[in-house]
Amino acid sequence: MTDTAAAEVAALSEDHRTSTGISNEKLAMWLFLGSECLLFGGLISTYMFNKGRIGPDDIGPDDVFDIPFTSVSSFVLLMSSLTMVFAVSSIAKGDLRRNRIWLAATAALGATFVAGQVYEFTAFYSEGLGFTTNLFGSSFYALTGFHGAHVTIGIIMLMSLFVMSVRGNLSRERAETVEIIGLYWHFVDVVWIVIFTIVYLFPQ
Amino acid sequence: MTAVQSPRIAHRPLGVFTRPQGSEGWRSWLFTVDHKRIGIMYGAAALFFFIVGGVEALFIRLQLATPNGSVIGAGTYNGVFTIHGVTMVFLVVMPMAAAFANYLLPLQVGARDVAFPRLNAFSFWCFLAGGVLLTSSMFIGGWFQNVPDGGWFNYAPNSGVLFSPSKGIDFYAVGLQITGIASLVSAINLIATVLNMRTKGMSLFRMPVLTWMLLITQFLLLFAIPVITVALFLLMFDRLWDSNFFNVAAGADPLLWQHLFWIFGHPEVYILILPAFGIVSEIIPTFSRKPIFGYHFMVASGIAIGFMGWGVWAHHMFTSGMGPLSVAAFSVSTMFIAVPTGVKILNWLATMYRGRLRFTTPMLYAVGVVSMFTIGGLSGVTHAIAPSDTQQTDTYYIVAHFHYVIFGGALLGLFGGFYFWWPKAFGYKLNEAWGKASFWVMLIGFNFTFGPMHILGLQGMSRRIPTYRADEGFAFWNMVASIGAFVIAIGVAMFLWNVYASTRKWRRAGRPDVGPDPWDARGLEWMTASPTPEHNFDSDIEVQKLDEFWHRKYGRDETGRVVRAAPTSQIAHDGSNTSVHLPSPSYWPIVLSAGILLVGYGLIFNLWLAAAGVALLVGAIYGWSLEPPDDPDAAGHHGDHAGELPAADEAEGRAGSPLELEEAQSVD
Amino acid sequence: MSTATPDTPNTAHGADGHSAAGGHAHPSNWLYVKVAIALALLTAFEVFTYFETVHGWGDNAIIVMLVAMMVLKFFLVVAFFMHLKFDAPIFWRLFVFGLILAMAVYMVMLTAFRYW
Amino acid sequence: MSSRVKKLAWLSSLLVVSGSAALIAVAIVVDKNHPLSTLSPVGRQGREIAELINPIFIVAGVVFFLVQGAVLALWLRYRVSGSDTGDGEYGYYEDEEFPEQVHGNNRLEIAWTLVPTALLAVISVFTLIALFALDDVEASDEDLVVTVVGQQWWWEYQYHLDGDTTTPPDFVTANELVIPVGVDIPLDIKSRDVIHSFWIPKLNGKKDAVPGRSHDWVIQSEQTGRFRGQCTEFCGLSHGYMKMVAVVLTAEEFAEWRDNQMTPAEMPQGGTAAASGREIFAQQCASCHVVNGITSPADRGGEGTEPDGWDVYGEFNGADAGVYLDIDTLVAGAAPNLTHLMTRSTFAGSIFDLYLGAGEHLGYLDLPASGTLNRGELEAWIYNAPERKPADADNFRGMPSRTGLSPKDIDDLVAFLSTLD
Ligand code: HEA
Ligand code: HEA
Ligand code: HEC
Ligand code: CUA
Ligand SMILES: [Cu+2]
Repeated sequence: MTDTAAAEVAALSEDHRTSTGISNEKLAMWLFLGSECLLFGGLISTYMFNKGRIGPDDIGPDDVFDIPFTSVSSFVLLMSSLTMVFAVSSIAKGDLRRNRIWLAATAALGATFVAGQVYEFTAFYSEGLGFTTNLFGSSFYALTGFHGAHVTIGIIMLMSLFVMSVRGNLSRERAETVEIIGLYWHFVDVVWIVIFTIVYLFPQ
Repeated sequence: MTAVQSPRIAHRPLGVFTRPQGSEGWRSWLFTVDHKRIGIMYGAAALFFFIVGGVEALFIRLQLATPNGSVIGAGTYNGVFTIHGVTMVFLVVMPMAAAFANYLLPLQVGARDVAFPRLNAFSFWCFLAGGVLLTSSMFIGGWFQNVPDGGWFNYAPNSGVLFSPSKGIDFYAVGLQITGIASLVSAINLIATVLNMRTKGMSLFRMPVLTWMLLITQFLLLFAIPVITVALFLLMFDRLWDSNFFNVAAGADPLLWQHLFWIFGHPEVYILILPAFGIVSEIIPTFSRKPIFGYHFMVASGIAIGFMGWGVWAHHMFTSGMGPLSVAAFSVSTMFIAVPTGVKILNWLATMYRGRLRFTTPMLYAVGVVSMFTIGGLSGVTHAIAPSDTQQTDTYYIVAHFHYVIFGGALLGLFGGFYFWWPKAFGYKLNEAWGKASFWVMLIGFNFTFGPMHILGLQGMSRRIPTYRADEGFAFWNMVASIGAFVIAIGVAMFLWNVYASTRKWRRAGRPDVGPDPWDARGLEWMTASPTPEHNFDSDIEVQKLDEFWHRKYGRDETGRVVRAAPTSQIAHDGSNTSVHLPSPSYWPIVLSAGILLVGYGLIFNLWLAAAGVALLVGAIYGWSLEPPDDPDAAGHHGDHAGELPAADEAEGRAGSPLELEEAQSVD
Repeated sequence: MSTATPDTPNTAHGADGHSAAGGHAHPSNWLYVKVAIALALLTAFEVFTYFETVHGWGDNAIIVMLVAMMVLKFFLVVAFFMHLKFDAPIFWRLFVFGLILAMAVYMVMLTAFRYW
Repeated sequence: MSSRVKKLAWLSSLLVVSGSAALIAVAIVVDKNHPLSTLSPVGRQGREIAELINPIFIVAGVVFFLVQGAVLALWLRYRVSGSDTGDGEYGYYEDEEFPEQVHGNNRLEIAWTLVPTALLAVISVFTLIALFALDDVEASDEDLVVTVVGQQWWWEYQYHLDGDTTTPPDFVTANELVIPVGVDIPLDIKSRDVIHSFWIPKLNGKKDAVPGRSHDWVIQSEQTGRFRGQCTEFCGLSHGYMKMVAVVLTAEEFAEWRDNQMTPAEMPQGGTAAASGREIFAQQCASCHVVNGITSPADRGGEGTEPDGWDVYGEFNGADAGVYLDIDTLVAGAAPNLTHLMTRSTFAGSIFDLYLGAGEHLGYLDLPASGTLNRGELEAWIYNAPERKPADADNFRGMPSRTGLSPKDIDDLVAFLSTLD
């Protein structure tokens, strides 16, 4: 099973100290992600519930959304998941140089996404949709803002990994750390898959 | 306690970040990562807040003792019952349960510590930060000027700035988020502990019922906390940054808050009760000299309660205008929660049946729970009948219900736990005579306080009213209830006196030798010295049965009678093995929590303060991650794991298979 | 809760360092790329439906399609990129439990609001 | 324990339990002097609820006695003495007899899962039947629908005699809801600010008044009389002081009352105290209070055109979202309509009696004659309302103080208010 990355990661994260053979850290991350489902679920439902509760003349989704633009940034985030997988599989193979490249690429793609979001927010704002404008505005910014904050935290973690790698503190034995942060990163991506469909693509 | 040597500390180039070494005195508490000390601190803090919340309750009762009461004004009264509810729920029962979870979970599964000791310390300090913030709302900016005053469920839109312009609700929103972080982190930590840190052979179905109930509680927290976090965030955004989530003029529907709150709120009540159920399930078998009746059903009913608890929340909203179909669905789903709960009650009774019952103080409390909780549970079922709940909701009948389940259930159970595990934690028993006396005083006072509230409620007394008219006919029972409350206070004071006097006694006379197992009990925690040595167990225990410790003590003779197999002193560890490597203390959990506290005050008062808090917080995270990784939660350094157990031998080491379960059942 | 508290002993595995996955095939980088391509195509198609609305598809049909694609994307990422397909089943159970609980609870909430 | 002692213990505990149960029963049955009691309903809905819950109380009582009895019995039967281990005795229990080690019994477990389940299934059937029955409005010859509006901290009733709540009401009154006996009166419950809850315990359960929403509810009374109520959803500072009364009249009395409510107030004659009171009222009070026929919409300084202040609470976004809060509308008309103040028996959220000596007087129309005006309380209220009832008048919640008024001004005002019958 040395031929494939996942197996290696799995083998590395094999933890003989625990009663399940699963490392505490990875278990903790999955527990956290399970919990996050309810956090984002709550925000998404709030958005769904509120988006239509605006006056006929109020500024609404149709007035501001720029689907092509958001599609591109969604695509960017989606692809960052691919680079993240590569980062994980390269460190599992002990290829620190590649690992660094992929980490940086992932962080860069994430940053692109966040930049796109910042741009989107300012564009919406200049079109008259602020956080306080109406229920759609409040719910939209709260949901996407929360997501953006998650991405930002992910970027910071990726960059810390990068720095660790540069300073020589990252090794094959620590592949699991990269994997765990990868899990977080993919989760954030997955949340965006849902947000993108429900918030942007659903017929208004 | 003796300092434990930490033989091998990796000193990094960044010398600032060395960890505090096995220190003495107060510093050893501030920086500790030992789950037992953290548990004790949780317990102490919860007791402190219990007195705070109890004194608040006494003011409620003083004000309501007579018609047209004028002890405190309406505004203050609103603040008092709100902070009373918030304190009791979030700062008393939850942390008291956390105290037992922290202290006992690792012991009961035979581990050296929790999965993430530093995170554990962080949970405690973060909880304390939230508690300090909430409690300080009573005096910041004047006595009761900025106290939350929207009730503990704080319905929108009354919680908006427009209707609640003081800072009170900000304290509520921020404070509960901070305690929420604490609960979430500790839930993850404790789940990982139970799933991952079990000793050899400790399969899930060999875990004590308490471990199970605490595990279920942690799962409830894991999934319920984010829901209230969402609600609190929306509230905070509305209040601090003018968003519209609960702004009716902008088209918002205030019922959104109610749904989010109670989606959290109902699982929350099971978060409050399940730990007590677990404690009762430990105490009753011990003092009945019988194993728990229907172990698997006890576990399964706990799981069922945890599940069903998610599908009933809107029984708090029967009058909110949801529509008859929703009302019907939630009404019926709520009723059936009585089934798994009833299974528990009946199993406890069956455990006592034909037992040799010894009514020690812990046993009194446990039986008190069985009896009192049933009363509260039955009134709960009458609330579930939606049409009649429209008569009951927001009256003292509800107040009676939830004090019976919370005080008569959760709190009595937790107090029983204090008496039961006190010798384990401190090496001496609390005085039994005082313990029994205080139990009876509490129990009688409790029934006199909350029993009459059933009548008051059905006679139409609304809750949250600062006073009532003389001609409404509420005077008599209110006076009885108020006297009862002071009787409870005497009972609580007797408990406190007992703690003080018992402690003083052993200080003077030297610590008595209670031995590892003063009650002749069943769980693994009794297999090590009292007080529990810092490293818990001298060597790893291999578990073969449910109630392993008991089975090591007792066997059967030829005639099938249960007889001593070996004296406890031979089985139990004496705590003499000091060579176990434990994680060193750490500065960062408390620093991180201080950062969070600053952020909290900053959000309420001044964003610059929040910025300072963020700086401290980031610094603490930085320090945390650069700290020499001589503990298990430093990723990747498995080498020096605290609870290090020898690599499990796959062939036999894996906790039991389903087959072994049956074996566990069929012993003796 | 039972899905969330797996029958851990069953995940026992050999001491040879073989992963908890047992005998499953493991993804190679090429598989990841394939998954990514699928994700990209799905996204493209999703966006396409958005503009297709103009041509008079019913809203409900579009919503159903979008949800189907969303779920597919979701599970592609979770199963492959997050290795859930290959990793210890306990992770799968924990995560899916949270996911299903969230969906159930919030959908019931929206139903109580007569949202649909 | 000897069997004698055991018997004694049994007996005494039985006595205690049944004694306290009897006491409670007596306390509940003797339900006089509890004007808010849910235990002695007089309305159809209240009665149906009681008929549903009373048997369930009995079932709960049986379970209660079974469980408590079992606890007691086990206690007395299986208790062993010597439980007081004292301090720090080690190994106390060591050579002791053990009871039989029973681990469980699947059949029993299944039984006590199934029996409660069956019991609850039966209960839930009755619950559902009652639940849907309660929503029915039984046919009546009245078309009356009353829109009930909660506001911090009093209630407004808008009477729609034609049953159409989308048009301005025929008249408006406050705090005392007057209805004819024996017929179902549909209510349309709304709020102008925060959530309140409308509750007349003797007639029916409660229903929340939620801003932005409009909730249907029905009340009915099988007897004439005055029945007290209380706002039961926490609504801020004076929640405890937000009460109300339902007054149930015979059909004829109701018709008379209704016709009186529809007539505007008469302008007092010049030169009298009432006339000068009216002048003061126009300056000091008319910015909030409406007196049909005397104050004009312009006095309110608001936008409204209807004398009762109806149109200031508009519909939201075209949907029937009910009334919603806006600080401007609060100032511009959301205070009790005083046109027929003197026909009420209480004021200010029904916390003060408007008449002394009237007791629980029922002949509503005779009220002014049957008691004397509670002048002191009314004057104190006008002079400094927030002192009499906690309020946040600076933020337009509750009535502001008018401490600038001289005693004569107040006399005049009361003289004017006395004409409003
Ligand atoms: C420890 C906390 C706790 C627990 C365990 C419970 C348990 C239950 N609660 Fe309670 N509840 C609260 C804390 C708790 N509650 C609080 C704090 C509030 C008020 C919040 C607020 O408004 O401020 C509240 C309010 C509340 C309401 C809303 C009332 C209202 O505001 O209108 C309802 C309605 O259905 C309810 C129902 C129940 C039910 C059915 C149970 C069941 O779980 C009880 C089941 C137990 C039994 C039934 C007894 C044992 C069973 C048997 C012996 C078997 C045989 C029995 C039968 C066949 C009936 N509770
Ligand atoms: C864990 C939960 C818990 C506990 C334990 C209690 C305990 C008590 N509670 Fe309550 N209570 C709630 C949770 C709890 N409460 C909640 C959630 C609400 C709803 C709030 C809301 O509506 O928003 C509520 C509301 C509530 C009300 C209704 C208020 C209203 O609606 O207007 C009342 C009224 O009597 C009351 C009374 C009491 C009393 C007398 C006690 C007593 O049991 C307290 C006993 C404790 C003591 C008496 C302390 C002992 C102190 C000493 C011994 C002092 C000595 C000190 C030194 C020497 C240092 N509580
Ligand atoms: C800023 C608005 C405002 C002004 C000005 C005002 N009131 Fe009021 N008034 C209220 C409100 C609001 C209430 C309801 C208060 C409550 O019950 O909590 C009320 C209640 C009353 C009541 C009791 C009505 C009832 O049916 O319960 C009377 C009588 C009354 N006001 C008289 C006056 C008089 C006389 C003046 C002038 C001197 C006056 N008010 C000025 C707002 C106002
Ligand atoms: Cu209005 Cu409470
Ligand atoms: Cu509940």
